[in-house]
Amino acid sequence: MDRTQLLIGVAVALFSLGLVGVIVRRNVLVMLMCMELMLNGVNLSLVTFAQQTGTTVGAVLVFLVFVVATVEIALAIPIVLLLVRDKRTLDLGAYNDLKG
Amino acid sequence: MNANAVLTAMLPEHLLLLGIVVAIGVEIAGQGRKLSFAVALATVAAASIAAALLALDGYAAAPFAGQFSVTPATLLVKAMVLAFALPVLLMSRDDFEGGEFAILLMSSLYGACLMQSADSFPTLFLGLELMSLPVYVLVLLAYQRPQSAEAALKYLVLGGTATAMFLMGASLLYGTTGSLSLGVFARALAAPDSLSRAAVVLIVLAFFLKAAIVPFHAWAPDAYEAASVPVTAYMATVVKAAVLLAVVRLFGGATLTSPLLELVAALPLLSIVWGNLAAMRQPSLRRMIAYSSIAHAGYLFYALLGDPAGRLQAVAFYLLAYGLLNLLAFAALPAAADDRERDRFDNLRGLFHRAPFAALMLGVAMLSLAGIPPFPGFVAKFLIFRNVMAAGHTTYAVLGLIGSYLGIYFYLRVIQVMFMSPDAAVAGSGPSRPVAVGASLACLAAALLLVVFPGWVIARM
Amino acid sequence: MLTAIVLLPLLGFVLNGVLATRLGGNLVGKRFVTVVGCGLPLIAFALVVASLVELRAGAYAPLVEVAYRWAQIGTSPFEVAFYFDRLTAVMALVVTGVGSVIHVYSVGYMKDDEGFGRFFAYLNLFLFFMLLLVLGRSLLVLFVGWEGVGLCSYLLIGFWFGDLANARAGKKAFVTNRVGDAGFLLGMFLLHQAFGTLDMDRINAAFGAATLPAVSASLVGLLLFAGASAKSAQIPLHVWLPDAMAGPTPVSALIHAATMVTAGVYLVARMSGIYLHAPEASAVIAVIGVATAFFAATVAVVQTDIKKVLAYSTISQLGLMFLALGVGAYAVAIFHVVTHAFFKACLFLGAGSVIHALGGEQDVRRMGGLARRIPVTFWTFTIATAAIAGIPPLAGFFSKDEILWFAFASTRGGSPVLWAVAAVTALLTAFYMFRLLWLTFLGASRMTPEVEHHVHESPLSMTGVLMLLALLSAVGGFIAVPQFLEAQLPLPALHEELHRFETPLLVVSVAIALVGLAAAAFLYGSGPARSDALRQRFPGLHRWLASKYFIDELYERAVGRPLVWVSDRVFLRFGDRAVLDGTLNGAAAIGRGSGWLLGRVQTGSLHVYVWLVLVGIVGSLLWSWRHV
Amino acid sequence: MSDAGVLNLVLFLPLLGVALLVAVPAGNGALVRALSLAVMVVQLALTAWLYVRFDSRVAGLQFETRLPWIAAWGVSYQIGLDGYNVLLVMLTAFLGPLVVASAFTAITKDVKLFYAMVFAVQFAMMGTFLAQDLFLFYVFWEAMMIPMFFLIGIWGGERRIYATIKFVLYTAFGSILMLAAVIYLVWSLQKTTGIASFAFADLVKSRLPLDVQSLLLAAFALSFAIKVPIVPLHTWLPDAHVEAPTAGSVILAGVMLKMGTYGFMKLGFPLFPDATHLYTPILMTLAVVSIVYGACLALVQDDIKKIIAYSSISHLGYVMLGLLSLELIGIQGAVIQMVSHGLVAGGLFLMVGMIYERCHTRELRAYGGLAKLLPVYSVFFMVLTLASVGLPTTSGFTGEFLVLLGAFRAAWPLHLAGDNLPLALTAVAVTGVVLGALYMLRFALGFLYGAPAAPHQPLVDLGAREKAILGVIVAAVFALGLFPDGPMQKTELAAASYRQLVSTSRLPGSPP
Repeated sequence: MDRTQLLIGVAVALFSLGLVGVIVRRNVLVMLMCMELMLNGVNLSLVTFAQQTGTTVGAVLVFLVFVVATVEIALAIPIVLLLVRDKRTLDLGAYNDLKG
Repeated sequence: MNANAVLTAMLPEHLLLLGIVVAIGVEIAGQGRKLSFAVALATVAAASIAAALLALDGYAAAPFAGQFSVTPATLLVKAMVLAFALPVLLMSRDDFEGGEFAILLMSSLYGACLMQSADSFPTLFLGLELMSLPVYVLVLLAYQRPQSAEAALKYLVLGGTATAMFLMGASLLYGTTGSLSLGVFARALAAPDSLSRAAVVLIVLAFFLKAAIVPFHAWAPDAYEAASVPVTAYMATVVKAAVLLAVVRLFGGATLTSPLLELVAALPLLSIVWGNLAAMRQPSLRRMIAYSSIAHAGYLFYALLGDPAGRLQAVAFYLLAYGLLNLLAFAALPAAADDRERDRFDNLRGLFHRAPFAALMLGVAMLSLAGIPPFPGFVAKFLIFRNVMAAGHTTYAVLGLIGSYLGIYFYLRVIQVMFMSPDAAVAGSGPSRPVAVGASLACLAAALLLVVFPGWVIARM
Repeated sequence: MLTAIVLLPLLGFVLNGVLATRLGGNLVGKRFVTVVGCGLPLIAFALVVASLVELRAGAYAPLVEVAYRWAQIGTSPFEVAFYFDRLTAVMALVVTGVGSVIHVYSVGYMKDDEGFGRFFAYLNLFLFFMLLLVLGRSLLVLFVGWEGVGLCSYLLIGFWFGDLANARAGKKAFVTNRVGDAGFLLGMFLLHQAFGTLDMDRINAAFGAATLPAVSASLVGLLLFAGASAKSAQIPLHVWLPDAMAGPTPVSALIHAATMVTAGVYLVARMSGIYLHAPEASAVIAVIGVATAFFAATVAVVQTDIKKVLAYSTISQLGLMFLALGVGAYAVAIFHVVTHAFFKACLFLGAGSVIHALGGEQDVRRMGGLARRIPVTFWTFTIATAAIAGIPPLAGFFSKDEILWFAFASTRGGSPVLWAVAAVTALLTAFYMFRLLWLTFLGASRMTPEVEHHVHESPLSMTGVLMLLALLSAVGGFIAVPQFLEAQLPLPALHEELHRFETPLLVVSVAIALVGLAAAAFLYGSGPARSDALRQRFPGLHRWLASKYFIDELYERAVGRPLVWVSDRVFLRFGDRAVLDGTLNGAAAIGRGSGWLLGRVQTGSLHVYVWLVLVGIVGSLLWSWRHV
Repeated sequence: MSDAGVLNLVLFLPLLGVALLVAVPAGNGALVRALSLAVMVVQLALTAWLYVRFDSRVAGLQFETRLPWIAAWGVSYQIGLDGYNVLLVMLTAFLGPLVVASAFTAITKDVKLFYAMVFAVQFAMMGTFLAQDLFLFYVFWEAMMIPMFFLIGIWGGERRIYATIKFVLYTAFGSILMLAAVIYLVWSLQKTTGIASFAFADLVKSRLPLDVQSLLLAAFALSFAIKVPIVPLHTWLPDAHVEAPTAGSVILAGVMLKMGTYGFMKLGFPLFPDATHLYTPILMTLAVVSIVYGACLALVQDDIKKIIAYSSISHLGYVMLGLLSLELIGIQGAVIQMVSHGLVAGGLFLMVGMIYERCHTRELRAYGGLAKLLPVYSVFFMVLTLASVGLPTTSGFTGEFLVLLGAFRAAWPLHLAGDNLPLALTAVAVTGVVLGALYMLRFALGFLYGAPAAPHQPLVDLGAREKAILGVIVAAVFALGLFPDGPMQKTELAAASYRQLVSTSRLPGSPP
């Protein structure tokens, strides 16, 4: 099992971990971190492939991903603040006024 | 690449950018919403017209080879998407104080336009995010309601997941082909190896999520309900249109084959049924429209089953009919003191006697969304299922039609509420909204055009 | 001219129907109604006579007159054409003649009725349809008249619809006739299928042709007879006629004695071309005829309602006519139609006069001793009774005797058995008619005082008619109808070896009449004692007869109730509501239920949403790797 | 103006009427009513003019208009008169003014919307009959549903919501499968022959294997059978009729039910002849079952509207029987029976509406002796009842007689050839004549006769307007009963072509 496959394995693992984390964790902030984790998995795979195929475009995409990830968090935090102000908790389970 | 091409090819985008800058300036100058609203309106109109003119001019160019290119078709599509934004702006006039709505809307539109011209995954990704991120905020903008934050969060988390899936798929494709141009996707469709299969699936599912296909639909009802009416209209029309058109561009000339074929047939079919059934018991128009939009997303993805030649035409025409009538419905929705109560069916009871015009408009919209002739929704549905059947997928077509039958009831229920139920005790309807009414009339006029000259419109797509 | 004959009564109907009823706001008075209502039928009668003269002038070549083309479909035309030959002439004369005089009678009988105009409108309408029936060239036209007279009978039976029973009787008559008509229709279809035409002369000719048509004559004959038996109240479709007596008495005389009920006889005689080649059908007709005759006669013996007695006697006489038809003596049947029209009309109108005199009383047990009070009615009634009983030389004697003779000796299915039953029937006829005479007019009065006080002879317009009809009943037998019709409806050949019985049988039938008379005289001549004794002697038999063999009850139990039960319980409650609507509502419920279920999935918890996403991803990936 | 132009005008006049109504200031009911009546009368006049000009010796379309609509698929706006639709168009136009006039006093709520909806449904029905292009036909066919949904749902009785939803969902289910069939049919036509067209004239050129024909016919037949309706697809009808306002019932019974049989005659059977032969035994059985079943159910109803509703099921069974007989007489009879039922059932519903306006109940038990209370009303009622019973000289007789005669003429040779089913079915159908008399006279008995009884006495007898409405209908009933030749000449060629189309096989490889 060579390095590439290993790295890809790690990347996929990170991605899956993030996804599962989003599901299992009840704390909003942790959940947001898990989202970032998914993106990081993506980044890892991108750089790996870039390095393997010897092209740069993948690496370029990585930077875009950084930006987007940052923006997402930048958006997420105020939203969470609003929610916490309203619900007085970080527990996701409490945020279910909308249903049906 | 020459500057001239960059200027003309990206003219709509440039105009939007200009508008954004001006609007921000106006905000800084504290000139209040009136002006920024006017700016946004002018900008979007200008951009739309520009795109349309270029399209009719038959303009085609690729200023950034392999990243961004325009053809008459894409320009026309942009014109349509931008045009959808106009009624949204018009109806927003009475709902938002600040100019931030206009700015966010325009930046989101920028993303939507970018997607239509993307030739590579990075560009597509940029467009996708540029479009989505402002929408999260737009949802949040209905801040007179605590729920909007919750909805924004749900939308954001799931949207983020979609982004991650999309990127993962892209990176896997990149790994297998060493390229990030859109063309590789179409080629990967036929590839037998598990890695490219996974890549393709992840990308498709990401778009499923953005378009709210079961089981990736769960964000839609909450987001649609908690957002304020114009934003809901925006999500239901512009966002959906941009995503679907991007998908068509992504699939390009590739014909679907098993196992992806079943995937693209089964999940949309599921969401047709699911959406239509779940919509039956919804208490408010926005939430019902959310489920109906889930079902409509199903019809739209069905178009991918058809042969590549007709896809864009089918999807574009369907979106035109669907978008126009959705906007018509939202624009006609009478105002009320409380945004939350505004579209609850309890308050719409006997609407015909309070606001006959609004009731009739909503009625037309509902019948068209139900796909009942002579309204445009019917021709659109006919076009899609005709293509599906022509591609030989008779069974899927029949199943889809039966699924669409399930949808008739809840649209009629709205009419029943407005026309046939005892009047609701509503404390004086809100202020009259000439602008929104104008918007709805414009949509109606366009819809009538579709009814009388469907052939003419189809021929131009 | 034929068209005019038919249209005149229609004109009368329209005039009276519009001007003299609430429809037109009662514009005109009784005088106008009388003039129009009686005048037009009389003109029609005159025209019939004129046509007869014309017919004779033309050496009895049938007159044909095409009114218009009803329809032309492909190669098969449907024309409304009129046809006038000897048979038509006889029938038309009876219809317009007897019809007219009954119109005249009605003027007096109905003069105090609020529905005076309506009544004459209906009567004229009836004449119109009856003439259509008689003059029609094609079975289609005949059928139009056929159903039309049924309608008029329906309307006139229920004329006094204030009492629901009358309306019910009308409905019963109409529906029963419809049953027969169903058979009639099938017969017509079969004929049209075989010959492509419904013109009766053509059909008869086709059957007369050297090569017999493919269609089975017996089948057609039986199907047509189904219609005839309903119209002429033969077993098993006789049930409507007794109830039909609910109508005004002139109606009973005109429709339910003289004309409409004989339409069946006319039909069979008219289609004799078919029956000549349908021995089986003829046999059936003969048997049903004689059976009906006997059955009705037995029932008539114990009836106490003066009109019911006459009704059953009518059924019985019609039975005899069908017996004649069955044995191929068509001309004789028609002969009996004519004489029967005379004396039965006279009897009914006489009964009407009695009822009129007694202010509506119809039960013979509350009559008696009327002879001196209303002599004209009495004498005319007596003559008619004698006529029907077959006392020579009155009308009934000739026609009935000929029927008996042919039933005995005809080579077309005549047999001593038929004769015997018919003879017994004749005996019963004589008996119950004289019984009726005694109970009504002779013996001591059993009337309540106030009724007795009001008894009065009817006006001249009624008694005049009675006398005219009595005269006809007396001498009608000398009208040589069979000889007149011979050329068209030849009498059947006779068994040579039976010729010697002709005179003995003649004597026997005279004797029968006298025996009947004697028996009636013996039982009812001196008070009710003997008859009551007889009734106590055979209570079961009496009950059996009095309740008409329980046939109405049988039909009610066997057909009426089951039909309603099945329609209500099986079709409506089970089929429509339970199964069909049940399925629909069930499906709707499932739809709503699943909608609710899907709503439950949307718990509002982000975890669940992401779960869905995960499931979607994993599932899709697995699916996509299926063929790898 | 050319005749074709007049025909277009006839079709679009109702829309014009809607436009006019919108212009009328709200609350001016009188003007709305007058205007609506005027428009309908004009439409009738124009239709009558075309009816007279219609040349019965010309086979095929007359006064045709054909414009490309969705050129890409070969969809065109094509309308015209032919033997198939001429009588039904005439019937539709004829009932229009009567429907409008009948609602003058009955409808007081949302008057403008009401007449707009009546116009809309009139437009859709006209279009359905006139359309000569399958796409156009389907558009009108479906569109018809919507105004009816409003008519029942807004101005209906207590259970109107249930009834109207049931009506729409029921009919829509049929249509959705029909839509699938339409798409498939046209596509396969294009694939096999290269003709991209929805025109009826082109569709009959299609060559389809038997199994495909069967499926397509099944889809079409379901949709049509629901509209007819044929047992067991009829349960929407009683509810719809009972809950609908008078005008709605009249439109429904008068014209809309004919859509189904017309569809069978114009499309269903001619498009798929081989499948038709395959299905004939089943369809014929169902038709006869409808005759008897409807009659039996009419026999036990207490709601006077339901009696007429179920009688409609019975009467339309005759139409199906006639169409399936493939015997010229039977087909002609079926056409006449369609028109006749339109007149008679329409008239009866109008009369029920009139009595309902006076007494506000439809319970048969509540009435009695109306012949005393409302003599004029009773006369009209009796005439229509007898027409429904099929008494000679009325239109009902013409229809039933010819249908049964045709069915028998078709069945007898088969019987001789050993196939007894058609003959047996015809015989059973003939018993419908008896049942018809039974239930209608039971109705009349309880309604007109007996001791006078009615809620809301004293009753006023018919006024001039009502007399005029009924007088016209009765006149038409007798005209069709006594002089059916004229109308039948106009349909003769169509009937012949229908028979010819259905009796020629159209499997792949069969000669064009």
